[in-house]
Amino acid sequence: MSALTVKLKIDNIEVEVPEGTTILKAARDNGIEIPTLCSLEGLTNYGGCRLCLVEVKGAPKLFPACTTPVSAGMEVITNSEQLREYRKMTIQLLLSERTHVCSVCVANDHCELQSLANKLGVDHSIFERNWTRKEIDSSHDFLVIDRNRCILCTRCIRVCDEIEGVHTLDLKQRGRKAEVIMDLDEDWVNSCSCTSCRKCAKVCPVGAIYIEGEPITRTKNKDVAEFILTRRQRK
Amino acid sequence: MSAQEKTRVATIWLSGCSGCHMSFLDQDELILDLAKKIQVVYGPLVDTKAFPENVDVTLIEGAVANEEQQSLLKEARAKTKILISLGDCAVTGNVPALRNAWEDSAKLVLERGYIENADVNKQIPTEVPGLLEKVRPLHEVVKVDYFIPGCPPSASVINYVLTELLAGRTPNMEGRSKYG
Amino acid sequence: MKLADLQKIAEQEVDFQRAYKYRINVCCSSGCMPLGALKVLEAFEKAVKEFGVEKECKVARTGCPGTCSVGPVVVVEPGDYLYQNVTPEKAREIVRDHIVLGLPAKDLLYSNEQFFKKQKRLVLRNAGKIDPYRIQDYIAMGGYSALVKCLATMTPQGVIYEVMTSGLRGRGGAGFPTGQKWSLVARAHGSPKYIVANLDEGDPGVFANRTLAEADPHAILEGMAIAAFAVGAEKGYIYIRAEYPLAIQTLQRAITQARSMSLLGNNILETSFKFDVELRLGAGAFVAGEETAILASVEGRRAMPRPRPPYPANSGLWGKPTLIQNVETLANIPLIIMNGGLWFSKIGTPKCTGTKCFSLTGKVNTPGLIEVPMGITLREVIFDIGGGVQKDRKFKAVLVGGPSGGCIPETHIDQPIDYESLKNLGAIMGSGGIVVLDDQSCMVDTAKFFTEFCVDESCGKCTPCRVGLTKIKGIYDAITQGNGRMEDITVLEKTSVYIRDASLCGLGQTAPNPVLTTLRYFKDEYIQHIKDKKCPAGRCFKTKEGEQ
Amino acid sequence: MSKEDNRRMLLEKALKEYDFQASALLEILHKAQSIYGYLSKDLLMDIAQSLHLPPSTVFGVATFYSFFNLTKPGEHIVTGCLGTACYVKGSEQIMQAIEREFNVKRGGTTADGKLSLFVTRCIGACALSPAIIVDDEVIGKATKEVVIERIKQLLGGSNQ
Repeated sequence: MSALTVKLKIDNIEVEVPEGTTILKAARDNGIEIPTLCSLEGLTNYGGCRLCLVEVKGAPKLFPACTTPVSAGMEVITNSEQLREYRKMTIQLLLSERTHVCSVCVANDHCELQSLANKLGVDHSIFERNWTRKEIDSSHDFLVIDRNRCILCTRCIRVCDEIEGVHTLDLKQRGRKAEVIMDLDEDWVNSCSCTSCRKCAKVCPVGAIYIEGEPITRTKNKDVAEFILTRRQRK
Repeated sequence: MSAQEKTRVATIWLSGCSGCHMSFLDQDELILDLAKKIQVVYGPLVDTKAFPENVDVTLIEGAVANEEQQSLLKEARAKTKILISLGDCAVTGNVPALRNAWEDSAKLVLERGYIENADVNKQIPTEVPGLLEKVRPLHEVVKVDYFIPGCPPSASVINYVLTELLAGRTPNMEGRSKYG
Repeated sequence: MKLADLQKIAEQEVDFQRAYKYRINVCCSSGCMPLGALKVLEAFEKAVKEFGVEKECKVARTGCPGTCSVGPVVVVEPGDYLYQNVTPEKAREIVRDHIVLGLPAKDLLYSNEQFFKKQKRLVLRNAGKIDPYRIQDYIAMGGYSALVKCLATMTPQGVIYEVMTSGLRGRGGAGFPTGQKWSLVARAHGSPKYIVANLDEGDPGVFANRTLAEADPHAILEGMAIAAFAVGAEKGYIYIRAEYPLAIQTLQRAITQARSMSLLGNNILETSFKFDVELRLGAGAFVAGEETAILASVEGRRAMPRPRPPYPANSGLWGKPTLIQNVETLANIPLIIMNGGLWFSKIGTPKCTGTKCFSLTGKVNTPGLIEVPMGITLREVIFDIGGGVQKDRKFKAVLVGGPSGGCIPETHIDQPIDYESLKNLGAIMGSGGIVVLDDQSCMVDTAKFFTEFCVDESCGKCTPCRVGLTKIKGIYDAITQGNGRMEDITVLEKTSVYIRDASLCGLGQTAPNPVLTTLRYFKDEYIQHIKDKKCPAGRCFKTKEGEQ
Repeated sequence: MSKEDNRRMLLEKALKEYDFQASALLEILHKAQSIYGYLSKDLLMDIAQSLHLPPSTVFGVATFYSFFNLTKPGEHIVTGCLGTACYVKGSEQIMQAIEREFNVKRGGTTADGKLSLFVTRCIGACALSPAIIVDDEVIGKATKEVVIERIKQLLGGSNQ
């Protein structure tokens, strides 16, 4: 493809990327890491978690790197003092929204939220934790959802709709009451549309959806969406 | 170095599994260096009965779950220069705080422990410290200066934090803290 | 229908109306209906017959003149005599004294002259004067002639030029220049193009758009049609709250009438211009007023905003260029076309032209719907138009801009109202809610109330708004129950600034305004709550059961 | 024709009016709620199939908007406005009084199914604040005495 390219600066490094590329991709392709949670290569971008917020010189507001396309001459800052502070706040809020206890979580050591907390130096939360007690749905043969650990990134919903193509999963309610549901808020075993494809468990960044009896190292393969999408497009 | 010149360190074990203390002891040969610079003046590792005055550093493991722990924590805060939350229970509440998800959890826990699951003598004891309605991490009760998360925190991180503090530097937890 | 036909209708209607010496306008909008407006209307119709004056006195069902606190209200023309608290019995009296004897019933007249003196009614030009169910009434007042002017004598670029010259800015809150927006949509690639008129007035305490739709629906439709002509759109949606049944019904009738007179549909006024309008009902979600959320809702989805870019002007409904405009903005358009952008630009202030409708409520003597020129001060609005604080209590603060507005203390109410000065004070224009608080209101409780509102209305998509606001609410609960800590003030500040900067959409970005402004202007009250466990207004620290 | 058939026909008519377009989901839900009184799971599944939408999407939309009821409401419905103007004028106190008097929580229905109590954020009757809606009748400048009296009248009426 002979697509047009754009020149811009990310953290003072001059980069050149195809037109329409997102800031996130432009940065990653040039070895600049921006933390993300809801974004996943191969799925449409959501822009919800706000971890990938970056500064653009001359703009009064912050932009999510995952959804904002680059433009010529743009000067992006990905790692200012303020951004680091805001990312810590975001992680603290997610950690204190529901019951996140790493030591007893199935995803311990394989959790993106946990690893980001560690990486960003979130050594405690200024917010009082909200200890939730939502029913765990283990009715399915091997898929389990523990909504106490869900961070509402909607990766599972998007992979179910965009890659598997059944849209079993969606969100119910809104705001802090929002939950991931199957069909008409059924127990998983009663979902008429679920194909038990396991993709939701594979893309879940935390321990909210997992596979009973399977080692977590095998389940948490978040490249699955990109892999399948690439295969499909090649076809 | 005489005992007077050594940094006075205390450790406290609140609601936790003692794993953090184990990890503290697990510093291998590094603890020998540390031992030259510090004197442990209070804690499960030593015999002192009352929390002493003029403590330089206090490491506290565990969450605050009952009245006795709450008052000990407050006392320690008042008598310590630098107070450190050691481990996930102290930093987040962790497993001991899981009961917070229930309303009236103190009562439920006691009933579960002393009545439902007891074989004989089913009664809730009265001579032990009363449980708090909510189990809290330390910093929700007193001001905490440094946090070392982990379940348990690794010996090397504990050593890093203490070494930095002894050298008069501020530890940087970015990339070092580790929940779970 | 052609231009000549329109003029003929207007002339006929004017003649028809001139045949009457008097006209009694009975407000039948949502404000007066619960107070028995329909019975009053009936009573007037009966009374004019009883006194045999039905040939010289027309009784009309109209929209709202704005004085909702003293409804049912009735206006007798000529002379604009406004009667307040009219009952069926009083209706008979009014007909007897005013119409038959020619002596206005003085003791029944509305007393606050100030209420109208400082107002300037452009958007609400016809409110309370015409029958919203009759398109002829609107045409007789010059309605749809602006559309005719556009189609007959102007190019789309010419229309946009006039709107740009007028300096009109979006009345939905942020104040984006309307002309600029139109030109973006006009230049955007893709077809068909859409228009969405925003009537999802979700701000509690605001009812300007509803009043407009109930009183003068065709002004909205005409504005939409002109906008469609300017940007090249073929289809428009009016997104309206389901909580406004009367406005929905009024608009639906208006659309049907406009279609039947070929003012909407294919070949409008016998030109090749085609444009049609459909209603879309909201369903109780404040966030749906946000411009990307409204698109999701019109498409039948959860009203969750999405990041911009892409902007709706390029990629809106079903990915097509879409113009989203508040109905108040649209209702200004016919006037700008008829009188020229230059005329409009001289009203208000140079940077902030025109007028703004405000819903004036709370502890003020004469609440109601008002329209004032931009640049008027809050003091004039509260003390002149609103007649001051109820029961002569002490003024404490005024909340401007709805649940995500700001609490402004007395020291700052002499600033002229425009988008920028309100922003500097920590408030927003929002959809124009002004709530007056007296010394019985607790500022901590007020900020808590708004935070609760935003927590309930957050869509849940982004972390700062969904979780951050919930945490702020938790801190308020602690403070108002006597469990506050001094550190809480810092956490409130820090978290609010973070939510403002990091949230995805306008709801989250403005939701901390009440927190930040009360912390800025009323910090003492927070300290009193935390340190002394005292609420100066006596609203907090109550047990669940007891009221006092 | 039974009542049930009649309702389904009305819904079918609405579906046809909107040409079975997925984008008309909100309109259809409004229609369905006005025909059936509330949105049962069966009804939502029916709508999902008619509009060719995933059931989870329909459920997600129906629960996102607070206007839709997924449970059967009581015979009489009281809705309190907790908009700013009404709150400032004390509607919260009236709501609490209703909750106490009739032993019902907001969002819920009394045990006998006679009375449901809902909350709305502004009906735009701010100049009449506080406003409480009792079965489609807006009581403006309400006091708890007047409202409770009115509800008692209604409840008494339905017994006879």
